[in-house]
Amino acid sequence: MTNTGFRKVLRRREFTVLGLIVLLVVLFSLTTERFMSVSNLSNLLLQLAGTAISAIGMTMVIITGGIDVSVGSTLGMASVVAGKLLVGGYSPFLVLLSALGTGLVIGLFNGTLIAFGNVPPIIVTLGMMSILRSLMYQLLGGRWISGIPPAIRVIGLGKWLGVPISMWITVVLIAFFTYFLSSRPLGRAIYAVGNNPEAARVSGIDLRRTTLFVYAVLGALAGFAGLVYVARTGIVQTNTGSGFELEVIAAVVLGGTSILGGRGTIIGSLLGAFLVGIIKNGMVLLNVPALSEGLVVGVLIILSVMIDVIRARGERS
Amino acid sequence: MKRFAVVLFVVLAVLLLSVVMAEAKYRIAFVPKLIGIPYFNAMEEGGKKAAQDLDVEFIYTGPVTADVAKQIEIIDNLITQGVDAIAVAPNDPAAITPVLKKAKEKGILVMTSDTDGAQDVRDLFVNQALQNEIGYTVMDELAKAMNYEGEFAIVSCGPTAWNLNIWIAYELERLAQYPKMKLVTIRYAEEDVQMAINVMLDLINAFPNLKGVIGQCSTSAPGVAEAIEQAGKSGQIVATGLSVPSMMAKYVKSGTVKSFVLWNPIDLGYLTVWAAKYLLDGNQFEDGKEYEVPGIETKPKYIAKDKMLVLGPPKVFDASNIDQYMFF
Amino acid sequence: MKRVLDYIVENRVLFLLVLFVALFVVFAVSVPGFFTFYNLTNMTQYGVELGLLALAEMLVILSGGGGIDLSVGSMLTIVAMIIGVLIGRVGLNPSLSILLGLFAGAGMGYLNGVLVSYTGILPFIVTLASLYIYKSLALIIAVDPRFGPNPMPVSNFPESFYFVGQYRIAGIPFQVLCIFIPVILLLWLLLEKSIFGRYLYGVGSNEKAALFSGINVCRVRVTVYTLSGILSALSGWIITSRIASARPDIGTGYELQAITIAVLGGVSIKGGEGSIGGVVLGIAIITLLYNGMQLAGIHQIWQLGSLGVVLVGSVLLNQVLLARRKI
Amino acid sequence: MEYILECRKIFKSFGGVQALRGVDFTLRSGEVHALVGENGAGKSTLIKIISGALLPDRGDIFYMGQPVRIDSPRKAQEIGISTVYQEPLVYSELSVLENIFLGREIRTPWGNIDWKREEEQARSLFASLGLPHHFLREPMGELSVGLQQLVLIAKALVYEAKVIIFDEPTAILTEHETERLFTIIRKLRDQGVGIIYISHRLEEIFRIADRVTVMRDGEVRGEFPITAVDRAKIVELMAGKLLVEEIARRGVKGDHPLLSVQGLTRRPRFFDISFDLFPGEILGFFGLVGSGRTDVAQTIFGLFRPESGKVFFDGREVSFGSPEEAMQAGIAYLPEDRKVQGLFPIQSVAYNISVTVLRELVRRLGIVDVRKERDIAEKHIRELNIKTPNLKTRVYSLSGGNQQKVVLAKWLSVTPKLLILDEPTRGIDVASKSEIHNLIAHLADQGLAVMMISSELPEILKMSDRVVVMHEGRITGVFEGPEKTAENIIRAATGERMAVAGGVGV
Repeated sequence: MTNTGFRKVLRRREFTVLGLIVLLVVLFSLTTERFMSVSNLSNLLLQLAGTAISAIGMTMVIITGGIDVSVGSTLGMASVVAGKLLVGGYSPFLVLLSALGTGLVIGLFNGTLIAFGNVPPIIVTLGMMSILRSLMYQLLGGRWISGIPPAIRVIGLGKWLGVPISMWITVVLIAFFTYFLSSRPLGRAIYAVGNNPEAARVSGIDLRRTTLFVYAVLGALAGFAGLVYVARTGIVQTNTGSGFELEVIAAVVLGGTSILGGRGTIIGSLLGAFLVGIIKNGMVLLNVPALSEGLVVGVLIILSVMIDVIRARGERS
Repeated sequence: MKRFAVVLFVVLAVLLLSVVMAEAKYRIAFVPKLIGIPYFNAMEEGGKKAAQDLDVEFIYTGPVTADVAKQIEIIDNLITQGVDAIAVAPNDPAAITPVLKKAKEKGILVMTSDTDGAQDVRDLFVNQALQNEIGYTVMDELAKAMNYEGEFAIVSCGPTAWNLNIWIAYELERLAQYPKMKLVTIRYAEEDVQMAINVMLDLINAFPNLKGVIGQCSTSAPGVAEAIEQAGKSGQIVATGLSVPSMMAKYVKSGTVKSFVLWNPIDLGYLTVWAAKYLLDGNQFEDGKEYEVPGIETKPKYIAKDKMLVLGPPKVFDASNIDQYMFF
Repeated sequence: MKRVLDYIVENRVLFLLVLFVALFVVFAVSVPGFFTFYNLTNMTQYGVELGLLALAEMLVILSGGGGIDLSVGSMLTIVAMIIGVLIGRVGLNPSLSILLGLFAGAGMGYLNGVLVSYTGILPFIVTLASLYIYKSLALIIAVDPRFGPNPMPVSNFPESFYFVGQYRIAGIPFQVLCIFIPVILLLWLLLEKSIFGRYLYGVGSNEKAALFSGINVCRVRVTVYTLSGILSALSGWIITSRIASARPDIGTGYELQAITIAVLGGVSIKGGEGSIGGVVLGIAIITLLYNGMQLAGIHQIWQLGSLGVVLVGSVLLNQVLLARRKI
Repeated sequence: MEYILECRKIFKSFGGVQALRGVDFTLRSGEVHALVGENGAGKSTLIKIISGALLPDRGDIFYMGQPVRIDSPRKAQEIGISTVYQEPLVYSELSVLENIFLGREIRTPWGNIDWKREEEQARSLFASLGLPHHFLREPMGELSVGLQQLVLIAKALVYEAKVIIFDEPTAILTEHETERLFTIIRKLRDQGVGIIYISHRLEEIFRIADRVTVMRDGEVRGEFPITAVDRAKIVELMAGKLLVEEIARRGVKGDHPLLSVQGLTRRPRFFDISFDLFPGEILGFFGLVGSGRTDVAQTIFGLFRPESGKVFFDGREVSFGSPEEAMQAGIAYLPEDRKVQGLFPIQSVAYNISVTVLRELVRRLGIVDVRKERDIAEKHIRELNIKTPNLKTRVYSLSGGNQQKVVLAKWLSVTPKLLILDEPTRGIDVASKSEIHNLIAHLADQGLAVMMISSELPEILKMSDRVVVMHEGRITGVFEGPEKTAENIIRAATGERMAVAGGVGV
């Protein structure tokens, strides 16, 4: 029994990604001594916090069979709101609430159109992306926000036991949502909705409420990621978070969440985010020309998924 | 049929009206590389001020990302609107040529500003400073801050930004004068502060002997400075580059940045509109002459062989003067 | 009247046509300079490049199985660079260079297709990876040693190269009349009249049934991705000729816009459903919208937002009307 | 309280169509009440109303003597009415345990899901049904369809169902699985559960039901204790006419085999399969699901490569690499699962019929002759009596029987030499079934070779000239003439093991 249990772990996609990460870590530690340094690893964690936090929500959305390409602009919008309030001297607590609130409202709007308006998620969120970008320009009017007070920047820069505070928060969020997805009825309902909506409806799961819920959570998490962004960079520009959506989606998909819905884990997405992060980090350390970064990331994406496919075939025969 | 006739009539009436209205004032358009960044906002501000002073209409419109194709489309639509002068900060100096040619054929005054392009078509290039002087100055400032020795890196923005690449080329040319300095790598961080921070943090780890860094554009310069402070390397690594004072002041004051380079973009915007009005009024510039332009602090000089009006030498900002320029 | 409305709601193409006419009338009445022969013909050129990508996206999405091509923008870019480098730096004959560029596009699309069809990796992942790969390759190709390690645009083309993107026939841009419209007609024939089109709809609506009906599913999919590569390549060629410059950043972000237009045109994300008429109208609406708003002097920022509003609004309106009719 | 469930004068209409016209239906605790009727008779509408998927326009429902309004599937489950659908609605990615408890989890005081107690409860439940329970943590998708259905029954019991509705449960089960199901249904009945049982297979109803209600055209045509009716009476009430179970054949078997299979092997699916098939012959293939019948057919059709063995078709040795090649040689294969493998649901009727013959309709440059295409579709709609508003109607809006006819038409339109039919009448009503049977016989009489796979013994006996029986991948008997008896066939087909799927045996 334990034997088959172990084999099952080996069969998981998360394991492939973990294997690749280990491989790269070994490779980079052997080729550059700087890789395993505390400061570098801490950097890596700092850089990943925003992606990882949003990936939690994105994992849930993709498990329901949906997608959200507006996550980058949601992050941007929340950081504009947070930045404006911070510079205006409001209390950090209020700022935290309003960043979360901004994301939540956007997520609820997306979720409402998808769940109650029957509009496909890709359309709603593509539209939302353009609308939010437009509003961000309008709010900032081309003036970037700088001069963020130092109090809030602890979230982005502070460390506790040598690990960035943002990463602690990420770890707590990941632990909570992993628990939520595996042990709470609503968490399981998310899988059910993605795996077989018809069956879910018949067994009395409220499809609309579940859909609304995942988009709202993703919105709120992206809002929080926006705050972390502000706290980290100390600057809010008009194009904050552009291109971020593909980064998050790539991490989630690489981590084994099926874009057809019904399958995936948050840990997997975290590993996916790590894989991309390590590749980028390693390439700088090895001083591989910056232009070929995309080449390496792309080839690795294909490779890691291909390993899975080949292994699945091997098992079948 | 009747309704169609009515619609047609209304359309013609509106058309006619707009033509009549257009005659009233010069309509001068400025198309930046992209809108929504502080640098071009400052140029817009200058342009608006000039429009008020000179009693012309100022149109400021551009793409939301530094997209060549979109910029061309916008210029084409300005031609359709029938403006009197178009000034462009082209995203691609060659790509802009056909549409500017078309504008010129329609009798529109065609200029470039901030970045040159379409040299054989445009009537004037309003230049902030000479390309080589910018590159040299940045390199000199870095060398001075690094005490003329050690390893340094360049963090640029879009890998394809034409003028950034030209400046890098001149920086490298100037590097020959500083034999004890060594460029270790050039990295790109798009127009994104966070990415610049990430890239710089990685660089600090990758190159333990790093002594200096150039932030090649207005987002990467504050980004690299921020990264140095976050890594606690302030004092060991110096940053310089090209950026706006409002974003750099913090790092100048903390000493991470000794000095950085730019010009006054408000003046550049003002000069662009002023020059357009000057030419539309039928005046000609004279070679080598320095012009007294009310409202700007330098004396722009005209170079006839390049049909170029130069705002002045690049400006170096440091702790001594930055407070006067915090408005852009 | 109610029945007419019902019919419009049920027929997405008609719905889009009504939207198009409405927009047209609004702009014609309220925007000076819009309703002129010059402007109406001139603006068509701005729909071509994105339009070709939207058509590519339509074909791929139609083929079902989660079909989507995120790499169209990158393929456009790399083909633009190949053509640019071959003509401008290598000095190859322009026609030959263009041909090579188109072949490269076909080859890259073919590669996507093979990976999608024969390895079982989802199209989303394959093309996300090739988005990164092709973009990166374009940057590497663009490096000009004369300017150090930096990628540089290429712009020293012979005058003849500009014919496609800059010339006009009877006031109509050459690329619209001689490339875009013929491509639309060919694709119309392909989708509506040809055996391949039939097979494509079959594969898109039920892959298994298609296999059991003796349709070579893999071949259909590979063909579709190859066509997507060719259309992207055509687009890359035209844009290079039009802007007289080959740039390694030109197609950035086009993929999402192309998908937006295809979906606006009524192509179902699930595959097997959607028509060329709808997509062409989608292209026309977006082109019209951009042009009208720019001429009206509306800030660029609002143009971006309005695209989102039109996309979500039109689909939502359609859904709401459909739902109301059912009650 | 005589009845646990009582429906009185239920009316329901869709658009202009009156689906139910004042239906009365009652169910006692501890009885199996069979509900029969052709497709479109109103059975499914009634079931949907009872299970909360639809609300009636008029009429009353009493549950345990009290009037109730069942406005959602959840409500139905909460008051104790569960439904086991024909095609099991499962979460293939989730574990068996979750499939049972999702939507009604056992929680710890903290509100978490109490996996341990869920597992305990499921175990005891499975034990009480006489089922093994070692696969509770496996993904549902790895179980065979039969097992999935049994899991869903267990799920109904978790909901403490007092009424369980079975909607054609045996349509996709093997004979052996069916036996298992009947045992469980009897057990449930003895425990006092009221069971509504819907099936097209009349022989089953006589074995399992206590009462039977016959519906036609949205009305109840009769309600009897099962002992008070016979088969002929029910069929008469259902169809309004008596159906003939014998079929007239002319018997024009050719001299040389059209298809000759010799020692075909593809491990682990089937081993050493040899048989001949002559023009004009209907060769029945009988066996349990998983016995390898479908695999043999699909291998001949070019979907898989055999490991060894030879196939001769039309006098020469062949080895098709794809269905495309097999079709070009003249083989047509009507797949087992029409929704998944046969239909293009969002395409038109005309498209679905003509898609297999497009190659012959091509004029030049791959352009299809649209007029010919339409003619072919019209011809088959006429010949097979397919009821469709028009050619452009999308197939998913047709009834099940008509959908099956469309699939059949698709394969007939290619005018093949060999027609392989895999479960040609699964899950369709009696009248359509009969029409399809006649059509198959007619085609064979015209010289077509037919290989017919079926799990229904009556169908095999009725249609086949010869019967090949398979068990666990091997041919265990070929019967012809007087040897072709139910007893012989069943003996050859039955092993004592149930079908195994995904490594989970029972």
